Amino acid sequence: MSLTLTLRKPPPARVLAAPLDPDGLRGLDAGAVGALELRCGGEAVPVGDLFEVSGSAAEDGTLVLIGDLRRFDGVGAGMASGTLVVHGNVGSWAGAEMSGGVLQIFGDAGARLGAAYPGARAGMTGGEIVVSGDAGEEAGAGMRRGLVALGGRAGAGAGLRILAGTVIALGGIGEEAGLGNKRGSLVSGRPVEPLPAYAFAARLQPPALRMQLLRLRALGLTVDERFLRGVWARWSGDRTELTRGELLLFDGENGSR
Amino acid sequence: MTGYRLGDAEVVDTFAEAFPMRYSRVVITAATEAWALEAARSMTGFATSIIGCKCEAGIEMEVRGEDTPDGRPGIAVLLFAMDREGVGKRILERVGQTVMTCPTTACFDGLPGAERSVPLGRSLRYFGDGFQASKVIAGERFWRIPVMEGEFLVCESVGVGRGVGGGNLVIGARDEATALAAAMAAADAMRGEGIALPFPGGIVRSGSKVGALSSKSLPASTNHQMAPTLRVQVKDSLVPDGVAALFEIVIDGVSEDAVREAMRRGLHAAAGAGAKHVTAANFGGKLGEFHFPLSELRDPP
Amino acid sequence: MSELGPITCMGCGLLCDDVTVETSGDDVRLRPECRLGARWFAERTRLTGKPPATINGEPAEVGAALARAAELLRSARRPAVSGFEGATVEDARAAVALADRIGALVSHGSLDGPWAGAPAVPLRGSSTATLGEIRDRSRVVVIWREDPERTHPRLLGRLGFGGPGERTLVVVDERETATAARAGLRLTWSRERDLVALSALHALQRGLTIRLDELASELSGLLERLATVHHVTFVYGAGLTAGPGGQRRALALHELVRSLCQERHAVTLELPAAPGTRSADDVLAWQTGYAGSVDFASGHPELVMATEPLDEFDVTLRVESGGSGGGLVAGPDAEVWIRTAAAGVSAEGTAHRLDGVPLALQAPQADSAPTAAALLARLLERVQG
Amino acid sequence: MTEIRISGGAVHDPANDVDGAVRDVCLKDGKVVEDVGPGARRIDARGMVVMPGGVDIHAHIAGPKVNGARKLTPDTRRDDPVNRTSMLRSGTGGLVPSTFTTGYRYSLLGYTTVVEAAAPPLAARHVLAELRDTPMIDKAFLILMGNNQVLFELMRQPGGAASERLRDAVAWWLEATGGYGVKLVNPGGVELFKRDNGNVHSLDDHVAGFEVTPRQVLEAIGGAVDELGLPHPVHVHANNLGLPGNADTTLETMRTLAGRQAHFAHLQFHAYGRASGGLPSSRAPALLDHLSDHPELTADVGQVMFGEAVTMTADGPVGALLRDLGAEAWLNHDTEVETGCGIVPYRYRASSYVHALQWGIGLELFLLGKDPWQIMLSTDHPNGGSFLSYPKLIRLLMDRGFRDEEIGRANQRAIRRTALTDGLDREYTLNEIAIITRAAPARRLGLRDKGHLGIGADADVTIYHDRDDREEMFATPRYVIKGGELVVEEGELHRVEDGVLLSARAEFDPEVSRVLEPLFGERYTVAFEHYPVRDPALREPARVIEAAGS
Repeated sequence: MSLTLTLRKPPPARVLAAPLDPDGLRGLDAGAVGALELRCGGEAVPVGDLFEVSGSAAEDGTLVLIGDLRRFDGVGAGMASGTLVVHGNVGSWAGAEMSGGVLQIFGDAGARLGAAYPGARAGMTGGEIVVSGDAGEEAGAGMRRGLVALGGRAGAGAGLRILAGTVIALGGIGEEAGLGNKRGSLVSGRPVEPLPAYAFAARLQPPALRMQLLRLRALGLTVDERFLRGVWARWSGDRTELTRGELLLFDGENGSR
Repeated sequence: MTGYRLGDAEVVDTFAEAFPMRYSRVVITAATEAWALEAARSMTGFATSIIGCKCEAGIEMEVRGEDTPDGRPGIAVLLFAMDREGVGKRILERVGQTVMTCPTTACFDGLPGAERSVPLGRSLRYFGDGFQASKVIAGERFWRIPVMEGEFLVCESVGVGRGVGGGNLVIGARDEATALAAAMAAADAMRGEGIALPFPGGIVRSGSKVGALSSKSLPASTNHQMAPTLRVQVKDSLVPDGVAALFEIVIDGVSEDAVREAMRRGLHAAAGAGAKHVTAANFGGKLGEFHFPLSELRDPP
Repeated sequence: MSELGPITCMGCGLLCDDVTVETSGDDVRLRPECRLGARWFAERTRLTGKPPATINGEPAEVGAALARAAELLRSARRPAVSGFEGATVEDARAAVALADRIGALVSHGSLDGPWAGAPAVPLRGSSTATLGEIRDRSRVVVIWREDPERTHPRLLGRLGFGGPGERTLVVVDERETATAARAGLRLTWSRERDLVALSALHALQRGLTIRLDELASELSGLLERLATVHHVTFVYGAGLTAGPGGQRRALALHELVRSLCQERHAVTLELPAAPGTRSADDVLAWQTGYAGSVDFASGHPELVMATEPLDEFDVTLRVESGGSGGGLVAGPDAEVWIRTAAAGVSAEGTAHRLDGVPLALQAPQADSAPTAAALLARLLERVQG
Repeated sequence: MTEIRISGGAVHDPANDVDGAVRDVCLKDGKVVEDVGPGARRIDARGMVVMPGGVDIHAHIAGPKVNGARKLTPDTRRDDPVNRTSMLRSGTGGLVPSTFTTGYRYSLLGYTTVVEAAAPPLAARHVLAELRDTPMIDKAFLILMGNNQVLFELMRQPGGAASERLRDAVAWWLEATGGYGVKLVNPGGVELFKRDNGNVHSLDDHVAGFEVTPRQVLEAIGGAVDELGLPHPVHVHANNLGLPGNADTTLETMRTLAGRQAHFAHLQFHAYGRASGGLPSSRAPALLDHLSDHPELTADVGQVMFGEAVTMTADGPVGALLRDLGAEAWLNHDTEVETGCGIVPYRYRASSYVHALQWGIGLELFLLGKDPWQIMLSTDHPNGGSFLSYPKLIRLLMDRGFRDEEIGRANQRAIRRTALTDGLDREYTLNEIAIITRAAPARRLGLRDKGHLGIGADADVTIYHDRDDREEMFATPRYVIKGGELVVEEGELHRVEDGVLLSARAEFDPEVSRVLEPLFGERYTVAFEHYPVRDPALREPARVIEAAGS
């Protein structure tokens, strides 16, 4: 059984969860994991006080978190490899500055999912984040490479100053997406009004997107068949940057919308 | 010379002589299977023999939508050349000229995880004139090259494996129609995973020998020993009595096993479809690393 | 009637240092005229019957109140230091020192309001200038969703409006504010459209066309004016940066200004939330390396990344300078209150003007109350002891 | 007061012609003394190297510009936190450390005196407050005067450029701010940049709005500082910083100041010729020739070190230039009447032609220069690299094998345009290092009690293990003594000293206020009477160095 941490009860303060890194915990037994400390508000609290620890960090490098982790910030932040699966919601900064591995969240994520930390110009540099539900503001901010995908909606400002990489929100990307986008791809399963710095280019069935959607299915996300068959409107932007980024808006199954 | 009989067919106790080659597999997908097939045919056209075409290629198989990287119907193509560099050059030329140009296609590596690879998208991307973009999907990099239709998606590189080229069967019968029917049955049976039959329809009627009797500069010339019309004219004819036409099936495969098993399938299919005489071509066993004695193919597949 | 001055006024972030105070009984007037400044001064000189300190609302000695505050902070699980309204550089230095010692979170914003989130300036930088540069060089001043006539009453005057020289005041605001009433050009989209407008302005300024014809024509007047001048200023503040998306809007403004800088000089001027904010921000930056909100919980400074209000502080220490309600306020439910001398009225010190210029504060009216800095230093001793 | 006897160390005190002699150094009451009593603490320095505490003549450590850089680059400090201890304040490091950390780290490096080289006088209170929060070192700051509109006005008054009034104004400004010396940055150019993105390109360009030229500014202010006899001469950041071909401007600036004492800041950035394709080339030899003929001139190098840096300068147009070269972040701040400021995070790459050339020119200045008293060590921290890279720079100068390896890593096209591979085998001696890192800067700053270990000198001493690896040796002193107290042992801080502010004072006629006040009223947005810093909490403790007078 994969190393599994089940939340005992909501923590008294916000917890910085970045140390719960599947790769970092590889080889630790349940006792050692339980003894690790996490910052909870102003204090350091042992993992064992917050979670029931079971299983072991097997060689597969998979870590499973179970519970409503809304007050846990930075879940999977800085991950470089391995798989972190969360059954429940997570707080802000989940997967921030990730460089590799897979972060699967079966629930909702808070703000700045997969984003750059304050002041840092580059956020995610690799890896895949898949969230079954919604995410807060500025998902994928500063992203340089990698994939952030939501079954639900992204909050406003997704892909802020994205350098490259992909943010997909099947439930719809929020407003103000892609300010300062250089080479990134932002994908919305629902119509939104692009920023004025974007301009409509064409309707198409982008083969790369199709592959990414199939990849999402493999990672456990429900992807409606019409997204695979359908037509997407490509908007190019941010035109005040390189005009090499794109915003792909779902345009219906036969582009008639 | 003692052989064995398989149905009506006399199987000569000889062997096919084959060579180590390098190969790649690409999976071409398209909006419809028909367009994928168009691209694959075009890519494998004029890729019959290494001597004349610098590579040998054939359609390996159809790949169903659920099994292709982008979920669309696909065709797997195998391309063989003598070394990795040759594979790289030919793949690049052919994908650039025949796949990228073909409506709705995308092109993927059919040998993921191979130890060695050659650049494909990494080189083809320059056709994008700076407008190309890349995406890393599930750890693999792909290039998106803007084209008049939309985007051509092509993998960064393709794996290169060690394969076997030059396996063959030569099938003869009492008349041309029967011989062709037997050869076609054999080719049909031989096609499948790991196998490319580089000649048109998989079948060669102008089998060749190395060099020429009449000239020192010709690299290859007709296999006069197998030409029925010369049966009397040449001293070393190998065309037996009652055989009016012969066809060769050349087989390139991803492994010795794949070639052998394809030959076994072909031999038995030919025997069941009117072949009277089945033999194989070799160069006396001195040139090729791999020998496939027909005697080992007696057991049915 | 008595006359004091010239002094430096802490009534708002402008810190006008040419102010003469005329008092006559309860009546306070400032010269040059400023109602906000007069109110600031009056409030800090009418302290009738206020005890020096209270514990749970009951009058107490300062020593006892400090002892109680120290006890609260020492036993705090999650302390925070906030406020800084009217605080001096010296106050902020002492407050950050205390926060460092007790591992508190320091913020010069409100602890329960919306958080600004990640700062915008590190992403692309900014272009700024002191008041004199703007007054002497800017021919177009755009005020973005602020009403300085109310919050910084002498701002327009100090930027040269009403004086010699031609300059255009552009106001972005759909509300009928006092500032808007003085505008030479008004732009009246609603706040929700700010980022769209900034993105559009940036695109149009680069010579790109946009599909929003209506917005384009609304912006054309501003663009025409920007095109003809060598120097332009954008004044902004919480009206642009507060609340969700504030970082993006600030970033978009800085991007626009940076782009404008290609063809002319362009600068921004940020209106602070309160007098004291800029001082606290600068002190935080030099003592910790980070501005805004800084957490010492781990034993070293960390930039606070919260994107939503933290609700976990069991003890807060609010630092304010002077006034009837001003002082040090400690504890859950403001258990301890200690009156401080008002910086600029009864305590000297240094404060940073909204444009960063450090100014001396004078103390025209003596007061026996200690400064916040002095109290914080004593508190630090007690916390350590 | 502690008494200390440092015994048995090899003393390198070039100011007193001591070159490695083994002798005791005695410290008492914060000074070097002849002898101390038997109860004195004894530091066994046998096998170690004893030098005066380091003196940094040109760094950027405090004030609004540095603080702006902190706000601009929080990400560069995230991975370099400094924890609080019972004695030390917490902070963050990186390229632009927080104030306490700056003090601690300079001290851990064996430095005891640092000069902030560019402070807007209007921001003096801010600079002073930051310096007050920068412990462990004595500190001074230079005030920016090369683009001061009030001084421009005085210059254009009849006889103004050479007038007593101008001298009085300069002295007034030092008194008003607590500054130590006068800095000129791109004279005239910054004013034009603030006006409409302009700049000056030659010494005779006119500064629009004022009938002055850079040459006149250099002559007038350089002359005033010289005549006042300030302890440190005029500190010049010449026009055209960083531009190919700027060595001509630099030489012309040197000629303009002929006969006057002057210090040229970060000379490396001003030593470029013009190669084909608009690229820079090295003109270090030409500048060095001029220096060797002009002992009244000195310079610090402003070495660039490969890796991360943060450029920060009062030279606003340089910031804008770096912005247009593709800087991701760019901060600009214009200070009324006085100066500007541009900040751009930057990275020097060994593979880049330009960066490798800059690196090579810096080394040329060190290695081709004849007199180490004229060419002092600096990286223009953090413009060319952090002060923490000084030990590596020292190793580059002292260890030819190491230097050759590093040369091999740099862009060879650039290296070929320098003298570095022409058999340049010079290796600095310990005494020469002591000159360029303490003796010469202290002398040039007019700090008679610093940079040496003679009787009466400040008891600022650094004791190093004598290691073959000079980088390691200079990175971690065995002991550092500040003001007679042992503050650092083997990379650990043991005691916190506040350090003092060093200010310079020159006599001036107080009547100059009558001239200045109306000019202030027209131009500044602060009241004249509130401009001077009077608060003792900001100005003290200070040591005031009196000007020699003309």
